[in-house]
Amino acid sequence: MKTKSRLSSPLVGPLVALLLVSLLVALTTPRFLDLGNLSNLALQVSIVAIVAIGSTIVIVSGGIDLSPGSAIALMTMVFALMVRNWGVPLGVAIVLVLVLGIVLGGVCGFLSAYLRIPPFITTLAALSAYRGIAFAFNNGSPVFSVSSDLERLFYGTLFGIPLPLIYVVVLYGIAYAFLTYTAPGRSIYAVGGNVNAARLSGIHVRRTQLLAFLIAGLAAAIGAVLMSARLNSGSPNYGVGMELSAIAAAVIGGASLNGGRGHIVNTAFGAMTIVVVQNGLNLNAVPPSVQNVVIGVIIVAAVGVDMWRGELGHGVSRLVGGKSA
Amino acid sequence: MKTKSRLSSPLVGPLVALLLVSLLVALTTPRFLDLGNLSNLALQVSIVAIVAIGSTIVIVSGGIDLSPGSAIALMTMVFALMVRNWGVPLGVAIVLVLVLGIVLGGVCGFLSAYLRIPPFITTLAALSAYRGIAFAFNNGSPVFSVSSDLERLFYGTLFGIPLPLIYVVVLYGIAYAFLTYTAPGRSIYAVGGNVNAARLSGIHVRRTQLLAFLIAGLAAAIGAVLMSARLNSGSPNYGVGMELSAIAAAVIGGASLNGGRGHIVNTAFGAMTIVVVQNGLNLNAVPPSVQNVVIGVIIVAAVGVDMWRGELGHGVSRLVGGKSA
Amino acid sequence: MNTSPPLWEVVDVTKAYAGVKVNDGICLQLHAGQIHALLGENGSGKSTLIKTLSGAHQPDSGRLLRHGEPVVLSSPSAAREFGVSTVFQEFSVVGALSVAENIYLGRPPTKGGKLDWAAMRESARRVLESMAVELDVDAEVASLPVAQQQLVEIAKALAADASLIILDEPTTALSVEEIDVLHRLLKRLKAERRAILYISHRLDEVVELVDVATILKDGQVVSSAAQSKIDIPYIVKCMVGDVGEHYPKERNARTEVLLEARSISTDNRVRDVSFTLHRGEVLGLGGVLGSGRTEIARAIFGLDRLKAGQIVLRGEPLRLRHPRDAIAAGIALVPENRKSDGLFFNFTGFPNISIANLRRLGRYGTLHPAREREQCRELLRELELSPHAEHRTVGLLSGGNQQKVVIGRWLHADADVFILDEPTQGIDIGAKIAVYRLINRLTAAGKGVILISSDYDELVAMSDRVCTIRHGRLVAQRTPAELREAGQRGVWGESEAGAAPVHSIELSIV
Amino acid sequence: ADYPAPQPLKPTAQADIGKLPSKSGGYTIAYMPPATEFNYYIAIGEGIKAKAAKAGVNTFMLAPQSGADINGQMGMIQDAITRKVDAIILSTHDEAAAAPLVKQAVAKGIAVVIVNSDILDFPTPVHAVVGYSQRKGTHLMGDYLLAHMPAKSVKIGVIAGQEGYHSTERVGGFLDAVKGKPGINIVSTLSGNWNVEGGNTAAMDMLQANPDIDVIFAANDYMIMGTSQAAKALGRSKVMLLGNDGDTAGLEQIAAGTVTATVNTAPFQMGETAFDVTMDVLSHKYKGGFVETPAQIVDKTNVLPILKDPASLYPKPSKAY
Ligand SMILES: Nc1ncnc2c1ncn2[C@@H]1O[C@H](COP(=O)(O)OP(=O)(O)OP(=O)(O)O)[C@@H](O)[C@H]1O
Ligand SMILES: Nc1ncnc2c1ncn2[C@@H]1O[C@H](COP(=O)(O)OP(=O)(O)OP(=O)(O)O)[C@@H](O)[C@H]1O
Ligand SMILES: [Mg+2]
Ligand SMILES: [Mg+2]
Repeated sequence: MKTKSRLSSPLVGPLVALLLVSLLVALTTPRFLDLGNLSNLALQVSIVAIVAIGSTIVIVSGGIDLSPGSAIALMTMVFALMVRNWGVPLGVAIVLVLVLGIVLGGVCGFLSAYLRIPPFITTLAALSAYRGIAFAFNNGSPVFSVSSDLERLFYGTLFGIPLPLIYVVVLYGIAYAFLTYTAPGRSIYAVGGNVNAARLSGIHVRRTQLLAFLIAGLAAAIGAVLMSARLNSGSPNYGVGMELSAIAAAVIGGASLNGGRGHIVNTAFGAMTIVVVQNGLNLNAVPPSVQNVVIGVIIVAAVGVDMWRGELGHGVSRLVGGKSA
Repeated sequence: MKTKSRLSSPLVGPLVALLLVSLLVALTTPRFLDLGNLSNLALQVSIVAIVAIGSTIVIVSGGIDLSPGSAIALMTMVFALMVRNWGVPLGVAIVLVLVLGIVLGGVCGFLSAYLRIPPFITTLAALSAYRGIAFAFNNGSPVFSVSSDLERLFYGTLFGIPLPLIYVVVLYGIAYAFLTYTAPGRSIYAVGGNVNAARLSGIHVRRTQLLAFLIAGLAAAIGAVLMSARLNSGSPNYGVGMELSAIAAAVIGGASLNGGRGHIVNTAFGAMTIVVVQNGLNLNAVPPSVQNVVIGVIIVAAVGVDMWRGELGHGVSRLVGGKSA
Repeated sequence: MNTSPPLWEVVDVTKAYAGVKVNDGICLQLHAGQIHALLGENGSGKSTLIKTLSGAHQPDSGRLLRHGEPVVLSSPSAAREFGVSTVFQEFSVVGALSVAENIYLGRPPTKGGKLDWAAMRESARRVLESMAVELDVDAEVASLPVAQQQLVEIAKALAADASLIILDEPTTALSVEEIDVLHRLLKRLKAERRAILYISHRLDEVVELVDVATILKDGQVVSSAAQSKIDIPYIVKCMVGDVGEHYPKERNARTEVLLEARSISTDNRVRDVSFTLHRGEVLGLGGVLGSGRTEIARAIFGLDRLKAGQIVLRGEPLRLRHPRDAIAAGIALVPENRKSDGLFFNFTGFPNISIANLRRLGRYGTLHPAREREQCRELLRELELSPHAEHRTVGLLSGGNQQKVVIGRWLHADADVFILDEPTQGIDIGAKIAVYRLINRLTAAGKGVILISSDYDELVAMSDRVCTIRHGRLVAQRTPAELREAGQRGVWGESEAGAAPVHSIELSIV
Repeated sequence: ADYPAPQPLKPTAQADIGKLPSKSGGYTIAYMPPATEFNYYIAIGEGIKAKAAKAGVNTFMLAPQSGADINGQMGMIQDAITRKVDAIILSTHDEAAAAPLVKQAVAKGIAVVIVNSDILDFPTPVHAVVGYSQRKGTHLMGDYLLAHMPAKSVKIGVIAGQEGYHSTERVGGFLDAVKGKPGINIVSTLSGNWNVEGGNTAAMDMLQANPDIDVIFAANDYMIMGTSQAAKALGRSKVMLLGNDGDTAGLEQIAAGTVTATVNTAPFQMGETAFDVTMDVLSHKYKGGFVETPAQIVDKTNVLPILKDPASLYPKPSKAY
């Protein structure tokens, strides 16, 4: 029955949460449902939603990633400098940033998987170090007005659909296919579920753990490119707190911090829930202080509901798994 | 041999790390060993070291606490307002803050222990919410020049020994006694080591988990009082990132994020290691960007060394026992 | 029979999980000075009843009487107050703590409000002595092999000095020697007029130990203490109906050598071990706890690197750097610790089966769910696996079905050499026989089986040859016949010295 | 010295310059802003560096990365005192917090000059204060709006920083000027957390909620730049965008016409002035007091001359003007 709630119809919970929140906001502000505001929402959710793909995959693999926020800051800086100051063509620069992202993720992955330093630690260190490096460029000053072509990457539309929305749909499609229809994807669930059993089943445990971080790095890189495009600039201050929003999205989406459980599509719903709440609060000009409180409550509530739904099904495996957070 | 490394002489690793780092700094800056600088160090380490007592106990109990930074901000605000604007006598105000701390910790503890929402989530929410509440006071402006008596709490000395140093020693003494010589203290290790086993052994699991958070709240409150005293003010901006430094201190001190393992005294060494590094970098006027990188590297290195020391003992048993982190 | 009023009485207790009644109106009486067996297939509700009796959870309905007085066991500590102590099937030890602390977990001795470490370690030592167990009370439990952890779990229950002692499968990981010691201990406790409730799937040990037996089926009592005859055929009949031969051994050994170990040694206790495994043969490994059988399995499966010697498969020398290499060569390991090393509790049955051979599910690392379903359904039929395996996470399957899933994994991976480490540990007689038939199917298909078992009868009955392992050395190889002559007691121990020289059997087989 | 005559500080706030050790040359000066995350403080630092280089004085910057890390800054001040520098040019978000350490420094014979501040009553005596008035600056911006009203009646959105002194002062100054004046309607106030990202998000939502907004005032240039991105994205290029600081990038956007105007508080020059004052303090030439540095409204009409003089700008403009 856990299976039911996890695999066959696992999408219900978080989707319901999202709809409830949206309904609430729609009632308080008619403007919420304006086409304008909806595409505005799409723009706002896109970056965190994409970063959250990585966070989810790392969480499912049994790890945690605190680094994407800082990694994004670093990458927007490098990206902006490449394009504006070092005369690297936009296309090439994008490719290089994606590579950089994979490298940054790889560092955490290597330390966690091969040197067996807990991911919480390696990525905590990266959280500090990557932002430090970001500040070392252009001695800490943001790089503005990078290139107008760049902006189009974010603000452009296709058949009237905002590009970021398209990116999100495509990337989630790919992530879903990867996790569901490929061996490495399955391995990520296996390693997150039971490292020992995975090793004894011949799975490349370390390689799989590393892979999860490489993907997270790539996702962060895409997020960085979009961030630069959105603000047409790079800055060592970008992405502060992004890691926590991304993790929150995954967890609101029902991913288990014990690893092995989580449905990527729900992460998208989780991200939307967060953004809808923020948007609703902004539309009503609620002061940021109150916003923080509300966000906090929402996170707990969403997870609480999911836990509660889970209880029945989880009982056993909790017991045998012997792991309970 | 694992037993040895864990029970008989667990203090070696982190202490060695601390001494190595100190030696390094001493070589680069003769001034490091000035009496002035040493008491300066004592002042600097005191707050994070005290907060880290709470973080360690929560980690040992199998949880994690991301809230102390924000909780401290909130408490310094309330504290400063009580003393300066609401005319509450200093002594009373201190007691009230300690109570507030216990309440703030209790909220996270209750949600985690009794509603079974993962501590990572509840305290992540608190991280957001508590700071929000802090900003709601005095419409977000810091409260300055609270009281000159207050300052003395931090800058005063006893027989020439800086007071904060005395607080640290006393509090760690209490924490050590609690964890080693009381039933609740041992229960915290048991619950962190294996929830189900603890439950079946008649330990009040949820009460114990709650207790850990209450203690963490109290520790944060003491930290808040000292912070207010040090800065003779309260501000919603205080304590940003404190939770991570405190966790880092615990982990550098060898506490296992899987719970059940960790020696409180080592947490003090962990905290000192961090502060000594920062101090050394400041004395050499190393730019902040580089500092962040160095901090990151230190964290990984310290944990890496500890891991590596463990391996010898763990490796085999882990797989035979079929248990691996 | 015992006429004095019962110490404890379970009256009409019912407990349901997610609507499924796993205890349904259960009644039984526990008398002081009596060893009471609670028997039943996997999933028949034994542990659930135990948890009720130990205050681990509350029954949905029904009552517990102590000396005829109704009592409520609101928590494990409450149960302890009433003099109940339990050896849990899922151990209740904390790996991160020392042996001594585990034995007094939840009720450490104190002096003036202060924990008395010295006293704790001293009394812990005494308890272990009484069990004739040699263990460093300061050792971290996580660093001990499963069997010793189980001994700690038992010591923990005995230390409580309770009037009712419940043991839920206390011997799964133990071998003859430890079991004997345990039984002698239990008989002494019985003489001290304590009540003992004993659960085990090892019927041979049960019949020799217990006075009365209550047998469950699907959560209901099918044979009360009064009715139950204490003999294996009766018990089996009640549990699973007619099963015929308990050890349906087929001899399929061929002459062709499949696997050969040539004086292999590892850093993990294996010393200069040599043997050959023929196609269709079951090679049993016998020995006391920690004799190094599991370690030999680890070496052959590539988990421990070889320090010396060579492993030869189908005439080809193997280089094993990682389990992967062994799997690729067609070697399979069914680990002794199913829960921590075998199963993925986040998966349903099918992904658990296919995980070791994802290549079969599609080319270029892709997976075709349809293909997976079809392949696994076929295995499901072949293994007589519960149909629930398709949709339920394996945590909800019975022990027997869980074991079948793990074995099925290696059938799916089409392995040639099967290392079965304690394959029937904790599974019911019906499931055991199913596993034996599976072994026969394997050997009939010309596969080789290395069987590690602490169940002496099983080992002797199902093996074609039995190697005696002692301190990581292979000290003797004999046929089951020869072993039976040697008799059971201390058969693996130092006692009986000169065993038949290794080569003689080689000839006898060929 | 080429800076305006100092106004006296409150007696309680003026440290005795005569008490400083007299030492000729070989000075080490620590510049200690509250954070490196704000370009503004880097610019001040560059001003100091430029002059120091000419004067052959050794300076270094010590600051936490985040403006929120008050505790970190205090630790650094402590370390600077330990290091026995000759002078500290200090800017802090939290005077009271710094007070005890400033007292220590002064007692140890270290010259303390407060920069980017206009408070005449620092909680403990200091040797000099250099800066401009937050309120006055944005008040000018209010007046500018009244003088350049795009319509008879305008709807105004305000993007504040995170609650706190700077936000209150700057927004306050702007509101003082415009509140109650004819045709002024403040329709929305949101926080942009001082950075481009936050300004962008806030502006997006603000423009969604109030499609008819004519003017947006942001409490710093980063947030107004984020706003200009949002306005552009939503095709609202006619919205009048008002910032504060005089950040180079902000000035360039004014030149490009994507931002209307800002309060140029010339951080680079402020740094130069702070250095001159500090040197005069060290050489006992300074009589004490507060030196007010200029704050001036810059829009399309007067931005070019500033951009044409990159020597006194930090960071340098992205292209030559
Ligand atoms: N927790 C652990 N305890 C002891 N040894 C371990 C542990 N984890 C890994 N190892 C050892 O490290 C080696 C690699 O194990 P693992 O299967 O995790 O790596 P892998 O994923 O196969 O490596 P790769 O992916 O690079 O091929 C094995 O020899 C294994 O014994
Ligand atoms: N916490 C739980 N939630 C849901 N179902 C459970 C739970 N615990 C046990 N069950 C189910 O209840 C039934 C009885 O389980 P129980 O452990 O009592 O059987 P058992 O007789 O002890 O079996 P075994 O001999 O394998 O130990 C099984 O079908 C099991 O799957
Ligand atoms: Mg059971
Ligand atoms: Mg074994």
